[in-house]
Amino acid sequence: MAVTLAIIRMRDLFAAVMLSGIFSLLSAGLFTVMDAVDVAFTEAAVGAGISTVLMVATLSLTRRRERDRRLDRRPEDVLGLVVALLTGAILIYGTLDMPYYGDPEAPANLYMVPRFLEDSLDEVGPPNIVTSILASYRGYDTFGEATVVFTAAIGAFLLLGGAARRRRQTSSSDSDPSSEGAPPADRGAEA
Amino acid sequence: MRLGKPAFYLFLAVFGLWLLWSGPYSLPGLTAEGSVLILIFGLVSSIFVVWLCHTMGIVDEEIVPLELTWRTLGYVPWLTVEVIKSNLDVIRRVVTDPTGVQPTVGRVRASQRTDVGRVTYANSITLTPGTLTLEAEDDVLTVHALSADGLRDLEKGEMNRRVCRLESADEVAPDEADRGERP
Amino acid sequence: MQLTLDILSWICLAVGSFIVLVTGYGLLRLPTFYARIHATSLTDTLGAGAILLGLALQAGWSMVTVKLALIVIFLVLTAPAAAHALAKAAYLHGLDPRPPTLDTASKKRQEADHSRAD
Amino acid sequence: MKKNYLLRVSLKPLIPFIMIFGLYVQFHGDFGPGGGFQAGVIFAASIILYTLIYGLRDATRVFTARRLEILVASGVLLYGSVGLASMAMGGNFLDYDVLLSADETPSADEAHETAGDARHAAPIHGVGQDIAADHSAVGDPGETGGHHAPPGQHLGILLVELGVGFTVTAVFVGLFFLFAGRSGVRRGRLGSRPAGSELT
Amino acid sequence: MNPVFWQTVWGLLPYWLVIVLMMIGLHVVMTKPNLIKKIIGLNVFQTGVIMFYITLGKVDGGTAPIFGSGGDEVVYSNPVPHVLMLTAIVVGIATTSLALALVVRLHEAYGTIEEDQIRRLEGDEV
Amino acid sequence: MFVVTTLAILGCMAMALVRAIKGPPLFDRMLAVNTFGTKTVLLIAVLGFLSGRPDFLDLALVYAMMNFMSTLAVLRFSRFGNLAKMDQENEAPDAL
Amino acid sequence: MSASWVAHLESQLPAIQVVAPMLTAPVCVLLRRSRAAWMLAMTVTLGSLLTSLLMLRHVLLHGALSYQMGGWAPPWGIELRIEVLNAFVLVIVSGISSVVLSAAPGSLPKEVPEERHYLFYAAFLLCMTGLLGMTSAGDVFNVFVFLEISSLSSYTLVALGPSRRALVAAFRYLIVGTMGGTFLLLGIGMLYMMTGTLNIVDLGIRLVEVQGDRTLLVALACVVVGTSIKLALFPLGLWLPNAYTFAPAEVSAFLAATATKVSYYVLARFLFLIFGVSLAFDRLHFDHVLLPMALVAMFVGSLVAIFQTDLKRLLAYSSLAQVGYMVLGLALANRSGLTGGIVHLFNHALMKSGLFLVLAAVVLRLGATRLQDVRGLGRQMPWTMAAFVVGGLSLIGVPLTAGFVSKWYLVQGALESGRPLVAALILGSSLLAVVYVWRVVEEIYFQPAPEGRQVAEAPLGLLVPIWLLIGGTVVFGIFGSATADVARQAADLLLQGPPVGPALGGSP
Amino acid sequence: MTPGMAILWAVLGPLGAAVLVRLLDRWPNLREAASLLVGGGVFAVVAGVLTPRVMAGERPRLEILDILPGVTLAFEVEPLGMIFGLVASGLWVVTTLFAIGYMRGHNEIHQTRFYVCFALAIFGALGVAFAANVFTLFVFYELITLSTYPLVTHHGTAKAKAAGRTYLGVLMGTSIAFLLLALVWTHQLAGGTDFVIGGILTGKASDDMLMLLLALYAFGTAKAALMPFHRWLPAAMVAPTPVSALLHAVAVVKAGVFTILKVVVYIFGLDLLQETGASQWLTWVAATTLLLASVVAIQQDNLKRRLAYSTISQLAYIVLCAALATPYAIVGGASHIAMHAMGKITLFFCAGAIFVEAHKTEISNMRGLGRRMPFTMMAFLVGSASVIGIPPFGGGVSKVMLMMGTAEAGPNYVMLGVYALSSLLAIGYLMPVVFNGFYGITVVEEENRVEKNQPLRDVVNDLRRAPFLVGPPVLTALGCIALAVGQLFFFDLLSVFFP
Ligand code: NA
Ligand code: NA
Repeated sequence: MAVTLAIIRMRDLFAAVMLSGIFSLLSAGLFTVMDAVDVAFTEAAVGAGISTVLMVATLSLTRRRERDRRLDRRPEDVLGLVVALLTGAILIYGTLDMPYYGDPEAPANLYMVPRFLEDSLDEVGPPNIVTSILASYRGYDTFGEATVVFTAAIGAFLLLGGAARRRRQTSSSDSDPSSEGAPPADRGAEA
Repeated sequence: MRLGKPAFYLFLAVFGLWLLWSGPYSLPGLTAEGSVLILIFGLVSSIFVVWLCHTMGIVDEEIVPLELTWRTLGYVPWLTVEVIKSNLDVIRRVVTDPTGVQPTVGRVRASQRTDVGRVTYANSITLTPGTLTLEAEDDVLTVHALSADGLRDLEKGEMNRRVCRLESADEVAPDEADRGERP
Repeated sequence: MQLTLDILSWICLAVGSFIVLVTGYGLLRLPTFYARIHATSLTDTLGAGAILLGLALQAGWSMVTVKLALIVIFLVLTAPAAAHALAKAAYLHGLDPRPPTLDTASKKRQEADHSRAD
Repeated sequence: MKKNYLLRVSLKPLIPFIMIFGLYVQFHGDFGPGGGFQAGVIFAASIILYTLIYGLRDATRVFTARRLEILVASGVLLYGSVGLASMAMGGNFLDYDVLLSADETPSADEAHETAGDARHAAPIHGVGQDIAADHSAVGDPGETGGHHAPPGQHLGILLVELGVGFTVTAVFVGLFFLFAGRSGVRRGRLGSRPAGSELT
Repeated sequence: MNPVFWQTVWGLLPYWLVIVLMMIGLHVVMTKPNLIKKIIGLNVFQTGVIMFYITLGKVDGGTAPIFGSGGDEVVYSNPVPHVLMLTAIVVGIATTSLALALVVRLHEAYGTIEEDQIRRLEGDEV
Repeated sequence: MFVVTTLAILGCMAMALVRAIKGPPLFDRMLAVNTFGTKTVLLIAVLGFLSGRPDFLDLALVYAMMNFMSTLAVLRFSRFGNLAKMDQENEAPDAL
Repeated sequence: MSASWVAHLESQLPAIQVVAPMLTAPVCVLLRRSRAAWMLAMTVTLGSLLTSLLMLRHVLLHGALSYQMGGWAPPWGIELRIEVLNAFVLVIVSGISSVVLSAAPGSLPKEVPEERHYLFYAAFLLCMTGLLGMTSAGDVFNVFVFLEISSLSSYTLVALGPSRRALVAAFRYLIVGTMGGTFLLLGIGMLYMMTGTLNIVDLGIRLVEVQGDRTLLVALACVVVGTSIKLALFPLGLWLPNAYTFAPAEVSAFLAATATKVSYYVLARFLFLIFGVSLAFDRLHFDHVLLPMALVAMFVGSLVAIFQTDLKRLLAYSSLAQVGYMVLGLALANRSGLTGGIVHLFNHALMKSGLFLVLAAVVLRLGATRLQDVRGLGRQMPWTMAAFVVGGLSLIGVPLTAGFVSKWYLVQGALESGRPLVAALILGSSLLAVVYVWRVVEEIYFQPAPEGRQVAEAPLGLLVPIWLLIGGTVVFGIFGSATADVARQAADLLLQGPPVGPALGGSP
Repeated sequence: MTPGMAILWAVLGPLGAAVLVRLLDRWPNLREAASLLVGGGVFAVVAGVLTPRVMAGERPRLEILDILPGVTLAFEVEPLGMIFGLVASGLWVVTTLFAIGYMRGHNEIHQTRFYVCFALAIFGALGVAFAANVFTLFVFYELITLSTYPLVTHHGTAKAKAAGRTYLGVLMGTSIAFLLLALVWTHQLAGGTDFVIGGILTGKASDDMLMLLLALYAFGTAKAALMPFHRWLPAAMVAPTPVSALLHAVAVVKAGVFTILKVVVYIFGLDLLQETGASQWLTWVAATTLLLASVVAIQQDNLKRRLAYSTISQLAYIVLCAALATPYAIVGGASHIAMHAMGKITLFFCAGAIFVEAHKTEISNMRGLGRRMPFTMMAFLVGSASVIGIPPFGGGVSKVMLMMGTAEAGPNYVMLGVYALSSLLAIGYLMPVVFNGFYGITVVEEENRVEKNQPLRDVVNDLRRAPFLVGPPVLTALGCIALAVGQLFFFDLLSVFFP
């Protein structure tokens, strides 16, 4: 949590990205503690690895520092805080009827799980129940998951593909009437 | 580049790793046919990795310096002792007076013939706490040391000599090693 | 026998823990960036080694030990590379590796360096 | 003068090491944490590492955009075609049981026979009482050895995970190339500044 | 104090912490004009939800749901949330990638990655 | 003993975190993050033993790999901006 | 042999519906050639339409279809479940997709160069897949997965818009949409926590017995927030106007007609089939939240639409208002109201996609869609503009257009539930529609065209799809019973509420 | 011809005319001929085929289709609709004649559009007249609004567009907000919206609900120009005069009051309203409108505006009739639709003729015009008398009925006072035009000083120069007298309402 707070305050975006890597590592550690090794594995690979690398690559293409706007507080800030606090309060209100942490008698632990524990080895095979569920019982979800990744790739290919072509469009977009007369971007913040 | 000895070494290393990881002994509840299957996967995977690395152009003498590795066995214990010694030294400095350290920068010569040898030397320097290779330009290593003592120890050249000895029986000539660079 | 192993492993773990703590302390207190790299290599070498050895002693001859060994090998391979890469990046960036003469002076210079590094 | 060989030499062995680890994770998802996605990420990491060391030009020579695109697509297609195959062989989409014919092992036969009804309808009965009895102590490593899971399941999961692995590898490598290879041309109001001029 | 009260607090505390985490993410998304920060906030928020799932899947005294060296009578934690969250993580990284691609394009188009500056460039209408 | 080690690692992580947050910018942060990653590797290893299921060490290995990769990536990008530029600037492929 | 194959194939329809476009997307990527990719996509989309029609027929004749993915029985496996309502939505989605896709080659966004069109088609197919998958899913988590597929592809599609502001809009959409998805995920998590199941039918069965209104209420709120964002219910739908304005017009046509509809369906399913009226409305009083939100959406959307000077934006805000109508149907929670909401789902899909396609034609010919640009266009593009007028009349709800049918039922629903004021408000907001539609009509017909502007009528490839849709609004306005009957059956199904009986997985 | 076919022909005739006119865009003579021909045909069908059958007690019915369950597009001809149908189809021919003269004489633009929209408006009016249920009526009611909008904004000027907005805004606004609501509500209460004699709401709704529903109907049909929803009518005066004729006499306002009458008779039922008194309030609203509009009319100098307010006032009579909800009142109201139509159209024709011939719009400028355009002014006199209700002209008949209807409901002296006052006011705003025309000489004499020596030629010219302009008012003026003579026809037709 301290990490997240630090991320927010950090104006150096490189540092923020690195901290979010740390955050990811920490949460992966927590996942391990809570027996979710597969999740921890994935979170480590994704959060600490791929997402950090992609973010850093993005930053190198954009800019490294967040603009300092300690001076111009916006009304949205207060609104955002209020909304977040309110939402948090509502969610905490919602926890009041929840089964306690670790409760083996919680409905979620009693209903579907017994069959997975008892029969997955015979019905599906892998000792890793997570794999059994992921690839067989809920294989359709995983198909969807693969498609999500595929979709993101298609999107990125469409958006970023063809750097050479992009430059040609530069001129055409600059003649876009809606962008005419706009002042140059404020670059003072970068200094 | 044709697939030669390096590729074979690489295959051995990779397949060995696979076996190490997934020998039938390591997987609870695996049937006999399952182990065969895993073995087949291992073979296929290893071949695939070698092929891919070959395509990427990184299969050369440097990738698995197997000849060097054998002789390294004698070097590792010595290095371990060195590492422990320097560890104790650095710990002492950090615990007693962390703000009072007097780091220095100096240059040392790496007299090894091959890149692999030089890299081994440079990495050994970095591995022992208290010294740190900042830059390697040809056979000159720029070293940052936590104290002047550390740098002086290096300059005595004990480590340099030992690493040199590692590659002394190496058939690979220095110019060949150079060719081993990326095309 | 088991007890001996346990004791050995505990010693290893204790040593490792101590080194790890020293690393953290060093990271906080050492004056320059390059000096701090030295502190981290404490953990990368002996700290990690001791802890993983301690664990291996607990595990005995098993898959776990193999994996622990692989981790150690991986660390030994990558730690110097990472340390070197970091140091060199800073060096190339112009962060002065020479020793500070005065505490205050070094602080000032470092601040200047870092603001450039931004 | 020869510069900068340090990283190249010390990290070169790392690449096949990570690759084989990725493949290991790919094929051992059944037994421990891991699977197609994680393997894909790790494999992609090895290629990214290669790119970081050797530069984009070399990397894109091997992994051209088109090849990656094909790999991305074929991963998804592999997954889907496993489903279609099971559909064509008379089962539901992604019903791996039907993938391998019944005569391979007797238990598979049994599983197939009962597939439509017993297995799916009544969880308690599993694939047959005898097998359930075999596993009175689920979770015991010694006894899980001879389980009689339908072989089709194994094949199906294998292929499906492989498909995920393909896609994920190619996607993340491709994404990395897209970001890393993009020169920092800006097309704001400042016109066309020289590439990357705003970077320090 | 009242033991029931403390039992409740202790039983629900993990969820509360997770919620606080989510709300930090939410707050970042809503208030930070920097697009990268927004993405990071989004990630934090998502991670919060993932933690919520994992938390609810934890069983006291349980271990990872992988048959193995545990021995008899092992209690396993609930694997279902893990399965779901694997997918959620993948969805998260996919979203992040796409968002970053957009940020790159935005920067190319506007020369800034600050939302308020973009807004100013478009005359507050965006 | 595992607990002690865990606590020690956590302590070091905390200090690394302080360093990461305090800066000074970039290089120190990178160092801290890298250290943090190494600590996590150890932590995962120890935690496996602590919870009695030490057979998930692959996880630690993944951490180590990813940690290393991202450190390298950060360094590369902070130096060159992007890899295409790295190609242009360096005929020798691995100038860092 | 062949007969059993046919039977097998018929039983596989629910899966084929989703999987076919899903797998066609990668095939498009492999094909790479623009024309070939389009033809393949077109074939599959039409096939998808056929499949959904077959399923609708089946469902109307024989009742719900259940498909066990991977052969696993629910709740352990994932179920696809086709009932009247979602079969109807499937028809909408695949039908609109077919029409919009058929118009695509003529007017693909200029931002996408010809050699990368195959990626556009892939993204389009993926978006469609996501929507179809969300609709047919019988498992709440599966809904989330497919929601994300459709969302990610729609962010991309929006970002392809001609102006750079499309990027801003897409980014905003992405942030908000992801928040929505995450809230949905959180809600699903809470539901799973309280019941232990993810299957929709099973959830419905088990939820009734769950004690703990506080958690359920918050779970419901999360789900509603999540779906409302994609549904674009005011104020959570403020991403929509910019997204639709700056997206390529045919993308707007596609999204406006499908994305919000599917989310609406998901919301309805959660409210009525999982929670049920007695739990959601009688016990948790959720209508007290939903009804005002719907009314506010109706009025704010229409009011803001009045002041827009860009036609796309005008239509986008009008969409916000129309979503209000649909949600109002849910909030009324009676037969007529729900029928009205569901019918409006269909009708609005027809008219909005038709109207956005009209704008696609305008963009093609004029390159802009501001009010001042379309002056006097009524004489230069008579058929296109006539379509706009008819579509606009349908938005207003003029009799003999489809919009009238929906408003009829909505008003009746409001009266049935004893809220004549709400009924008056529904009609009052239609008046606002008169205003914004008429502003456009005045410009088109009662203003002279700018000097020297020579504009040709839209190409046939665009006119035919436009008139298919707009003609549809007239046909379904005249033969309103056709859609209203289906909608009423769907409404009855929703009002029946969650099934009662033993839980699918037995009691633990 | 079967009655069903007759309805179909009658209703579709104008639609066909619209299509035909559009097709004959390039041949103006053929175009107008087509309009006239179809108009004559439609009137022939209505008067020749349908009227006798309705007089014979038949209710010819034609169902088109079910839009929704219980929501049907259907036609049924009954006495009230018969009257309206006759008025609309009959006056269409006359107005077309007049429009030919006016539009050509004035070189108006968009003439084809004018005739198309005109035909569509008649299509709407006949649909309203023959509607078998409120839904059908509503559909055609909206059609009238939409098709007359381009007529109102005919000139395309900013003023015309502003007027068009008011026109569309008020008419469409009220109809969607109130009438549609009333329609759905009725459907919801009674399970249908069919017009059934005696009403369909008996026992289905509380008194308060009935009152509210009636209010929705009364204010929902803003075409009846009940205050405060009357502003569209004066605003629409920017349109060419034939349009005004259409609005005030043929289709639009008549559709409004017709709707109210029809709803009162067939949806609420006279008995129900009498029992519950749910329409009491409406009599007062109508009376207020009646007086206020008359007062405003007197203050107008612009002739068309004065006539517009006069219309508002006269429409209020009909609404008043409906609100009284007694058989006599209904007969009075129904016949006043015809009487007022005939009278008002005469007045508008005259106004148009004056505008085309003498370019005069303000009453104060029309002094002495009677000598130049004697036929026109005479027609104006007759029309005025009829509108004011001076027996034996048409309007007198209906006003007598109204009085009887009021008496039928019980002695109500206030109301009788209102009638008396309003008649005086009507005299006050119409007669000055005529007196000025014939006796005020000053202005015209000055202006026409050059031609002063040729007054006789002017008189002849009045007819000769513009037969299409002067003919129609004369014709309709004669019609006013004819209607008065043929008043028994109304009693025959409407006798069904008497118990
Ligand atoms: Na060192
Ligand atoms: Na797995």
